[in-house]
Amino acid sequence: MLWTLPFFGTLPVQASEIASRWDAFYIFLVVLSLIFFVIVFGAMIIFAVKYNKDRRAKAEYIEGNHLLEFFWTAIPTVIVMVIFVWGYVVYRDMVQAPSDAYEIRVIAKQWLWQFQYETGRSEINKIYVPLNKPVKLVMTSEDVIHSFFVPNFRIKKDVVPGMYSQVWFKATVLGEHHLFCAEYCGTSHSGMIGTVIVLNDQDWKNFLKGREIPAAGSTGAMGTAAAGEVAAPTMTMAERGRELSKTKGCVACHNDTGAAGGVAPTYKGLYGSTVEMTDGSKVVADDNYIRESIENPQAKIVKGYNPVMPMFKGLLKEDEINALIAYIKSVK
Amino acid sequence: MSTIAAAPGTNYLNATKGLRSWIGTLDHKRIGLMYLFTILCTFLMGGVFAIMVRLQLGGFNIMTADQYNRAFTYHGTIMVFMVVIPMIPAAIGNFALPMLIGAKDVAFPRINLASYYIFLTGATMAAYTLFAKGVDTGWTFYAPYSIRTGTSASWVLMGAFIMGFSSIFTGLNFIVTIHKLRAPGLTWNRLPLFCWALYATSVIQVLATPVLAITLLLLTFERATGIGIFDPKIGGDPVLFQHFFWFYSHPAVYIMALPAMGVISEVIPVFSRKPIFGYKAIALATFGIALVAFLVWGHHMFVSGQSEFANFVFSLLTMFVAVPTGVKVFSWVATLYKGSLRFNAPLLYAFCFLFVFTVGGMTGMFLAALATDVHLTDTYFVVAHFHYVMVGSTLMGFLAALHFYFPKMFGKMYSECSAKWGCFLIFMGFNVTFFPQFILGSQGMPRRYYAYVPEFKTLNQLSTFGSWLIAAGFIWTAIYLGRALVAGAKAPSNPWEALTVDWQTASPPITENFETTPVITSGPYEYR
Amino acid sequence: MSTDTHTHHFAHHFESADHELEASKEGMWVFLLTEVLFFGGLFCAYAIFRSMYPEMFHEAHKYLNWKLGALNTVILITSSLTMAMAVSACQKAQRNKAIVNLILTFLLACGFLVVKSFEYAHKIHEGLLPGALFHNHEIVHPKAPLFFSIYFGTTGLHGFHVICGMIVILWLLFRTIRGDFDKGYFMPVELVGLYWHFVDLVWIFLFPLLYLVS
Amino acid sequence: MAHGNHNGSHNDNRNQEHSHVILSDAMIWKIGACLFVLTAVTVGVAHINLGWMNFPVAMLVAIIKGSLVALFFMGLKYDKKENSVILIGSFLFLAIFIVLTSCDLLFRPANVYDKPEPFAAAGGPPKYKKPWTAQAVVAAHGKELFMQQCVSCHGEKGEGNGVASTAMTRKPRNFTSGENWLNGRKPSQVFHTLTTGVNLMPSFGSLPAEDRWSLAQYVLSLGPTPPADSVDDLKKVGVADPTRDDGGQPGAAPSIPIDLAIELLAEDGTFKKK
Repeated sequence: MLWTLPFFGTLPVQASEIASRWDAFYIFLVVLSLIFFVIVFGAMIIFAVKYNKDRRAKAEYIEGNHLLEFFWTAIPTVIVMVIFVWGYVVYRDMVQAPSDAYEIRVIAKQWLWQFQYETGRSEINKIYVPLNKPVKLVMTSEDVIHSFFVPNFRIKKDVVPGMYSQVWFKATVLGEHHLFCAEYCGTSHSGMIGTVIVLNDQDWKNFLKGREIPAAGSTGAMGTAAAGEVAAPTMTMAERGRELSKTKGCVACHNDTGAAGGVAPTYKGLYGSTVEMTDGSKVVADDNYIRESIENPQAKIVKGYNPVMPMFKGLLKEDEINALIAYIKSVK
Repeated sequence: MSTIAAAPGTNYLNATKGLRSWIGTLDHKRIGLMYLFTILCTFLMGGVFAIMVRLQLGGFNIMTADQYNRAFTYHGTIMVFMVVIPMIPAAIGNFALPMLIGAKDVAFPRINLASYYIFLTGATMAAYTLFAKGVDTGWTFYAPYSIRTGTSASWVLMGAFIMGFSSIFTGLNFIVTIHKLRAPGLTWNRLPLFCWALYATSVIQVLATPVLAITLLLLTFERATGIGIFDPKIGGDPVLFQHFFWFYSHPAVYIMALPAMGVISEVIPVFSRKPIFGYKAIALATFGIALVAFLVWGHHMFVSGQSEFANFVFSLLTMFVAVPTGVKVFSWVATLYKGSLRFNAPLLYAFCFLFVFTVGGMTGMFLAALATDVHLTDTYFVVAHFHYVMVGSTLMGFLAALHFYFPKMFGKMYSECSAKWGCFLIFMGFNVTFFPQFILGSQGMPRRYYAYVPEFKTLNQLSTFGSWLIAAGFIWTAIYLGRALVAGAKAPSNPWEALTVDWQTASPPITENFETTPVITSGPYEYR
Repeated sequence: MSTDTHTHHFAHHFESADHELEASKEGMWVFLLTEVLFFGGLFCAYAIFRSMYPEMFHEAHKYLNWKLGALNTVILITSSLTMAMAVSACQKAQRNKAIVNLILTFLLACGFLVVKSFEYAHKIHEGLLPGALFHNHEIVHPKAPLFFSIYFGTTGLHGFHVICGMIVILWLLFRTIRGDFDKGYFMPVELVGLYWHFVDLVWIFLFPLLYLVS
Repeated sequence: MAHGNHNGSHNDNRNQEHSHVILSDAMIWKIGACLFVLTAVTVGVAHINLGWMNFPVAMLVAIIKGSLVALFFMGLKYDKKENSVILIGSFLFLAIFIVLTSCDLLFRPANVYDKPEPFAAAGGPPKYKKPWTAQAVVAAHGKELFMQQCVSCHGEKGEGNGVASTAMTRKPRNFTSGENWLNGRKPSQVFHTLTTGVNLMPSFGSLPAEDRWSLAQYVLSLGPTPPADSVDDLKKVGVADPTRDDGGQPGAAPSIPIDLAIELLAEDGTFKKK
């Protein structure tokens, strides 16, 4: 019977801490199904042979049996409760990330994965993670719903626009693992495949330092020029923010020189300062305030200015807003 | 009108002649046949798309990614909204229900006819998109993709919206029919289980379908003007759409499954010459399932960003679906015990049903349990599971019903031997097609993939091979049933020696079903 | 078939005109059940978003004119009253009274729509529109468009039901004038009555939910 | 739903001599009066502040009004019970719908809609010196990025015939021909297009500058040799000083976390730990 197949490598590699517990539960369910299936279909076959009309001209008149009915109502009820509890217990550990988990930002869009690290490094379709360290992903989408699915880790979580969903795992096997988009997202849905690359301690350290990882696999080769080169400066978040403030036309109204009398408030010394609004309320200019003022400028109007700024909600990408905020922060 | 002119040899098929006597008919049997014919056509369309999808995945590179996305969308949409949902209630149910309760017709014949034309309109609107930009949203229409897509999704949305009303009116009609038109002496405890099933189905139809209607309406407005309830860009919540959608679409699974279960509950006693085991338990379980159907939709959304609390609640509630379902399966098997089984086509299909449905049901537990669902959802495991449940139960049930009522419908017998071969082909083909998909899913192959990583090749090819067996099976069935229509032997009024009242009249029956209103004096399964 | 003027000849599969009336009424009730769930989707969205953004609902509802809402409530209740009159008049075979009340009901329905159109015109002028169409600068809450999506969704759907109701009322009026109804046969009047009262019922809930958020 | 409530034999649902209760005008007026009064109450209550009580009270009044309409105007009081069951059933299932949906939306973690604090850290190291100058490795990197980012529209060979292009009203640029490029074919101009986007093409400003340069180089390598950039051209796109490896970005000092910086310095021996 094909039902025994799950025992012979029909499940993917166990490459995360949870995988072995997951497989145990899965195989329990398979065995359970198998038993139930044998009972039901075995009985059918036996009856079919034993009681067909050639062997047995007259059927016996049986309308039911309450004891039997009670048992085959009660026993399944108990079994499904067991299944539920076991399933829930494993699930809880699958979703509750330990507090010391290393955080990586994930931005999904048609049809690629972008991974942002705290070092400012940004990777496309390749997510490098450390071995045996819990990793937490904070994920959002720029267009439609995607789903972050790593079969070898037994984890999956939808990546929803307008939401920041989380998933965590602790990788236990070095090397590359498939990353699939599991929520239909259009033309290249099946092309939205990435690679999870699990690195050992040394490689992970180097990665954080911005070195190329020789072990990064076939698609990972970046040419020789950079390999093993010591980190040198490049465009920082703040710099990108400055670029954006030009390309997105912010500079037309906002200046970073502190010169007064502009159409809109200056960036100089804005971050962290207390700003008074037209309605007299006072607000501390923190990340949230700046983000709000970019996405929905009408929400809070600074005293002495008119509500003329257009809404940038949807016009800016997630990491563009990051960059702008970093830029405004940098203008002291 | 109220008196019956029964000239010998006249029946509902030849009582009046000409196309106009059909397109304007108020006779539930003719409307049933019109549904049957229409649904067989849509089924053919859906089948062709299925074969295309399988060919692509079998390694024959026959289409582009966009064409593939359209293909599986049409396969899903057609099969769900135009085939599996109306298949048994609207086609078989329309034909059989009034006769099963000894009535002359359904309560509202005009509404019945109207609902057929509503269905036709909706189906036409959806089919129109084949010649326009097509539609590539998948049958689930998830926002915000369905809002963004440049294809002619709005047409399909409106088509499904309209077909929804057809479904509502059928349900409304059946409920009132069962309440008000039962023959003298047909008390609730004497009601055949097929009627109970159709009754429960109708209740689901009238309760759930309106929510689908408003959902699709809102989504259409979302596309047209951006009403912003589902679109995150305008402050809406895309996961809310999934709640709206599954509040209908999960119960819809039982709109598909319950009538099939009803058919099986009719067929098994008749062909094992025995009363059904635990009549009350089965009737109760039918309504149990119908009720629980409304409490579990969230199990489609365990990884969608739904709150963990909701996951807990929905997983817990989902578990209880298993109990009444189990009761039914056990009762059917127990009915065979010490019977005198006659292995005609309907019973064979009933056996196929039990096999396939059991597999489908058990794999349902994998998806109801939270942990396993996380890995398995949105993979081929789900695809295999719902094909086992929908195709397995509904299609096998439909084929059982078709072979059961064929003599009553057309007054002709089909070749038993050919029927057995057809059954064998379809059953084997079905399992060869879909069982490998359980394994593919466990290995992590996501659904709706146009191309896949090499690991999955072999099993996909096996699955594709199976799809050809199914196709062969259906072509074979079409041939021998077609032959029976023209050259089949004349059917006696009660070829299966059934006790239900629908068999106590001529085959095919007269327009008013019965010469005189029958009076029921005993239960439906008292095979003493 | 019977030709007695006081008993309408009912469809052949029913036992009696009463039997048919009972069945039709139940059919109507099942239809109204589907209507409840049809509106239900919007009520669900309302419940969800109101509990998520109570302050937004409170702010946004101030832009609705509760006086006009109350006026419409009174109008609809009155129309419900006249409809009830019309039904009982039909049952008592008082043809003229029935006609007068049906006409009143129709006129009140028109009144309802006139008031509504004033409200809509004002909202459109203010840019208080659903979702993407929203362009009003007084309301600062970014989620405010949701409220107007729900406002236009619910009232629009309800308005559509009012218009359908007016059409069938006209049809009833025509049949009453033609003298189709008598003590033995008034099923259509009763069914339309049920429908019209349902439309009133929906509004009775919409009014406090939309206009009187506190 | 309703089946339990009319378990009678069929004689209950046929031939019954069913007497119609006809509402008297007085009755209708009474009910109408109640409804008007209750409407006044609704409005009145809404304008007194009862704190959290307001909503329940308003709903209570509405329910009373509704019941009056249903019981008398709609005749449920005198009608067969199954019709009442149908109406109540509809509200019951509506309640199920709303409550279970709330179990999700009202129980989500509070931070799920809040944008997490942006990482305020440095960008990674540069992969190339002077990425705006033609270099094989840069173009190679560009090709790799192209295969990830651009093929879906511009196609494998950059002929503007990618899978996604089929659905597009305005076809993507065919890079193999040098004809009529909207923003010109200088590297800086292509870089600019990548940064800002054009027509249906989104902005790729989210990519690091050097990735955009790499893409520009690869894309141009597909067609005839492009015109060269002047210093001013490069200035326009933010390369202040083309002679410097990093383009002489103002304030190009590393702003990476201090501990990491120290570690780096230690690694390449700039300062020795004693």
